[in-house]
Amino acid sequence: MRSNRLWVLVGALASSIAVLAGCGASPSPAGAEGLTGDPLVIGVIEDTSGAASFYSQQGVRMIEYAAEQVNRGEYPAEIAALFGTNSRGVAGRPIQLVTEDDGNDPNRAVQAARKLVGAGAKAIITTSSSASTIQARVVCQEEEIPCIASANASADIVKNPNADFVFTISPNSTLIAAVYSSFFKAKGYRTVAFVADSTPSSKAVTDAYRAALEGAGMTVVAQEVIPVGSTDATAQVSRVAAAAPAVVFTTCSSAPEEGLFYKYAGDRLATTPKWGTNNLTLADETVEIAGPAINGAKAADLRSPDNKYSTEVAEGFARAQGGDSHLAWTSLTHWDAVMLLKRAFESAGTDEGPRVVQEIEGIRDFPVAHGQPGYTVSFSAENHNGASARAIVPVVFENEHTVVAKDEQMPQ
Amino acid sequence: MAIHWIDALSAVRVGLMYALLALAYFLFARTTGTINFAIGGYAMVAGLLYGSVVTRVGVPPVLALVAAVVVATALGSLTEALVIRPIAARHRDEFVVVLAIAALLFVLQQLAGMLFGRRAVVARPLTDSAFTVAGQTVGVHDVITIVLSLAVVVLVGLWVARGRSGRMTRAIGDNEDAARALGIPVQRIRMLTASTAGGIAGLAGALAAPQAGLTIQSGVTLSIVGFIALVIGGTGTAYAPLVGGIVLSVLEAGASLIFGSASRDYLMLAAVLLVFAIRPEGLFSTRVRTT
Amino acid sequence: MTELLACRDIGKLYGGVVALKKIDLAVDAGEIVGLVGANGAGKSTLIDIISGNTRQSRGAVHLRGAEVRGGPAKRARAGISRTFQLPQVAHDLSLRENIACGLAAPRFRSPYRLAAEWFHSAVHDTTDWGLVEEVSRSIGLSGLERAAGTVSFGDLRLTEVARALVQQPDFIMLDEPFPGVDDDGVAGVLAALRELSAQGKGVLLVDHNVDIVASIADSLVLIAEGEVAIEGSVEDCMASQVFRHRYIGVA
Amino acid sequence: MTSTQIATALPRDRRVLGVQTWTVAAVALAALALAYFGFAVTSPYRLDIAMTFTMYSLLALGMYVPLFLGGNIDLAYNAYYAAGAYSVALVGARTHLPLLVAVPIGALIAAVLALVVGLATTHLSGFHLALATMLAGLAVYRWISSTGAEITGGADGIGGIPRLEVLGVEFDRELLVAVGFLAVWLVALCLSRFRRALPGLSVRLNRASPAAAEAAGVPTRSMKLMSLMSGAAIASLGGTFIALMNQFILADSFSHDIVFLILFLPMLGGIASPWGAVIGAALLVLLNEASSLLEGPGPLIFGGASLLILILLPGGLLGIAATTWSTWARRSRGSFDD
Repeated sequence: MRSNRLWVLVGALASSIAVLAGCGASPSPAGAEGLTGDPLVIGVIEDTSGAASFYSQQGVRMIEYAAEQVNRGEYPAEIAALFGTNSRGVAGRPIQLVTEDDGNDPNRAVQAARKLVGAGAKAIITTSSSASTIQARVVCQEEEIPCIASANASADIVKNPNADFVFTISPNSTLIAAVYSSFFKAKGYRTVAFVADSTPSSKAVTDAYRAALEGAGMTVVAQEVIPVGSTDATAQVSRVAAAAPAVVFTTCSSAPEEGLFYKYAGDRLATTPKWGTNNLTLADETVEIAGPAINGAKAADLRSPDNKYSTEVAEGFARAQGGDSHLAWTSLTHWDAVMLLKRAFESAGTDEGPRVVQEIEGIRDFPVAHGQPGYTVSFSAENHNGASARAIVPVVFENEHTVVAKDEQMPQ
Repeated sequence: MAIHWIDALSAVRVGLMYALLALAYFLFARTTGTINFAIGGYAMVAGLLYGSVVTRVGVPPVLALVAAVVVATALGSLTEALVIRPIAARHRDEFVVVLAIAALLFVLQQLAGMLFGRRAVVARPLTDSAFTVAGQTVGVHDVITIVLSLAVVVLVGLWVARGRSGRMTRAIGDNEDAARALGIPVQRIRMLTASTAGGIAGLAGALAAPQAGLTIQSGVTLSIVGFIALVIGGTGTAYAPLVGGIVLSVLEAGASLIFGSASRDYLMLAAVLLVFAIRPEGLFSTRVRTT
Repeated sequence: MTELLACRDIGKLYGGVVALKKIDLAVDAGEIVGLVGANGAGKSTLIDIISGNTRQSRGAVHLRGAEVRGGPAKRARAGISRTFQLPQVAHDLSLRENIACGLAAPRFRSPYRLAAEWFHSAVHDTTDWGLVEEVSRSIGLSGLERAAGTVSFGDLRLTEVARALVQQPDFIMLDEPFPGVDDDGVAGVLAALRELSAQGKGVLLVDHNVDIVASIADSLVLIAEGEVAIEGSVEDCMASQVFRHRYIGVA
Repeated sequence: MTSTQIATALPRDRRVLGVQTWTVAAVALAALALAYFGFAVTSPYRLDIAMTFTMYSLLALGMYVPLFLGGNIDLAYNAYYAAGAYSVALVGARTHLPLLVAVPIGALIAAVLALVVGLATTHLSGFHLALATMLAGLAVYRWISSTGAEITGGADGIGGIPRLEVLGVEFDRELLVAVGFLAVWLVALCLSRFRRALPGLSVRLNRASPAAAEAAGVPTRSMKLMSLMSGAAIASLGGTFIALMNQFILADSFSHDIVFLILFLPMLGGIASPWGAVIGAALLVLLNEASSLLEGPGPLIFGGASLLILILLPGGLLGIAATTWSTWARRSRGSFDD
């Protein structure tokens, strides 16, 4: 009997190992046929299972697409003007990607970053959450390699300590909050209600916006939290409705909970203007849960249908993927990260991290695929966040899809 | 602050979901003596299954609901047959069973992650139709949820109180050896209650799926709220879980309205410690079951 | 002889059911008292009350003239030890380890002592294994390496007796220690009890085998229907028709 | 293989070449640890993994006395883990005190938290205790991540923790891992001694029969509190080391997910000895090295193996080893006797 049990266990373990062995082969550089140089290895931290997976997964696919385009030397016109139409690879070297999962767990993010460095990565792009990047950037600092957190909005990422080698591309929450402050002021909103979820990052984002809006003279009349996993947000809507704010601002990190709020806010907050952070337009889940009640909600997106560069990247990506309906703005900023790295490595002429970082710090008016038409980013030694307010594109939900909110003029 | 009737309706809907989960705990514990902390896991699997097949495969919602309940029923009986029975046969320590059930919940969570993905699954309701009462939209799905849940609670209550096999569950819970001596088919009744408990949890999960983005983490959350509802209600009668579920939901909604939901976790802890301190047997009980 | 332990006017209600009506009982230093009675007469309840495992509804227990209060652990430290009718041992511990647990009574005198022993034991084992060995040998229990889950019922009883003995008690209560125990074991336990008695300790012995009890006890107490029915010296009791009828007749 | 049989398979004074088995085991494990350390220093990534092993081991060892000896299911271990980590972070980044004081402070805070949890759950056991302590863990996580975010830094975390320096020696990453291994080895050694001495035996008797333990003079209430507190203090060391190693911590690391993970480690390794917890942690790390365990089917296999072991082989890997050893010993002895 006992030996039977042992054999069952041995069998189970053996089959598990067989399953494991089938996973984890690393792909060779795509689109690199004919490129002879040593591959330039770029590490990507992804989240396949945690809270960031809903934008990380598409982000990784976009980075793969961008690397392939670089290897092929095929670029939209805006960037081709910079690189030349047939500039293949990074100074003739193919980009090779290595990917590590961190499950959005900050402790694993450090290990993932080290594993990437061990695999020869000369730069790292993070697609997981801000918390994960904040932890992983320590490795970039130690190893002296550039790290680009292209999708993260936390202002703390580029704040010292350990921020010498890390860059962000998209506007961080401090910048967006400043835009909102003057924007709401101009619209005459005096009171605001915050709706967040129970994740630590949502709390941090809320605090940042709250400080900015209060600094601009607004009064916060309610700050509600929707616990992750809730099946109901009636009480939160009731409290917001009772506080009668001039505007509702949703600062969730978790998409379903944000959707839940809009679902229940549909009737009782129908006439109150509702704005969300750039998180609102990221995930389909928000709209799926809220249904038609989402219509009328507005948000600061980073993607404009009027931006030809954006459209071209999005369409190319959709073709390569066989049609992806909803492109998150985070994916556009990941494309930009790859282009930025190509530029910096080429002008540095070496793989040495400090030199490459210096080159990134020297980049001015670099055309990017996100933001309003013609939007560019600029870095400096003091400013590792290249964004400006022109990245922000106000959008409104109509028929459960976002369109540019033409009547909203946000400060530039 | 005036309490809106829609607040009350939501509290009842959520309370009934808690009640179904607590009822599943109740049935499972009645004959096996085990607080099955994997109950929320069944609900999570059922909810994800319902959401996935409706949204991704295009199965009609009613069919998906039935499938979800069937799968959860199977999970309940498998738990009894493959986990609890073999362990209870060898160990007298309750804590080994607790560990095994924690491992089971973890396994269900990871299995669901493999099958349905780790992103939130948003399910379509049984029907999209809704009607308007006094300016408020009420989904037909919500009404179905309330009616169906109440019906299940009442039917199970009647079964336990009046039904032949239902009354046997009582005998087994009170004294297994005596029940065996009386010729009660102990194993069969156990299997019956375990699978019924699974099915009820599955129903709760599938009905709740369109209300939120269920993720594999929802299993633990659902297990916790169901257990708390059971603790509040007690195990005295089959209707105790109903009362426990409604009381928990009303407390939660009331506390959210008064203090805001930011304090929810603290209030949960306080409520549970309070119940354990002053009425460890729950609101309804025939016997004390604390230690 | 001085009075060691006394039960004064003890009553116990379980719910509405009377388990013990009124018990007065005294054990002197050096005395061995046999407690007998039918099944359900309340013998084990009385032991539970004296050891503190159950709270009496009425009355008081006195040890050396002072009222005993508090839980079983406190009473054990005051010098009261006991065995259980159904042996209560840890099945995953060896017999030796089970017996050693009795050392808790003399060792964990205060929370401070507990804390000190707690940390000390992680570095150095100060358990008095010699005493465990000696006590076990004295009652004829061997094979101490065996896990408690694998030994006979009789050996479990002896293990409990040994655990009660290593507590170095002033007053020991044995609840049916003999069923399943072989003759050597019985002789060993009896010898140990005589030794205790000689040292001026008190013994309360409960067993169904009236011959064994009578062979060692100084006096007998018969309880029936929650009251002391008969008490007196062994000779008087054994001579009593009522005693023979009620005890031997029923049991 | 039941726990009873394990007890018989591992008697206290079995000797190999005249030396006590546990001494042999401790020395062998020290050699293994040294070998692993040699392997870990070969890459920064492996060093991180080695520290993760240290952290998992210390958390699981912290659970050993209250849970696996005492049967008290305390699931608030994320709180104790956090106590150790935040003590280091706050002392290191916000004060000018020597960083070493953060170690006892963390252990003390963890022990006090455990005391509060223990006092609040005095009369609870089994599933009810599990629920109450899990909610306590959730409440502490809520406090770290939002209510107390001004102190803990919440999702932004606390950075800038200096390297530990004692008597002019800077504890770099390699040295920290070495000290971490030493701590695991010492704690496991102490626990295996504790387990077989009077206090440990009392804890184990209390689990089997509280009535008997009480009657034997064991102050069960104080003892439960002692085991919860010392377990929490050991677990806090896991947080201490992680914070010292990464020099940065943030709220997301301290959710109750980690409690479930470490709960399985002793089961895998075998609960009959504290070394089982260490073996379980080593196994997790080993699998992690062999493949990316924590992606894809890894956690499923991990949880499934734990469940299977609980159902089929409750002795864990150590139990299997012990059975094999005793069978082999019996056979070889048998052949000599003939």
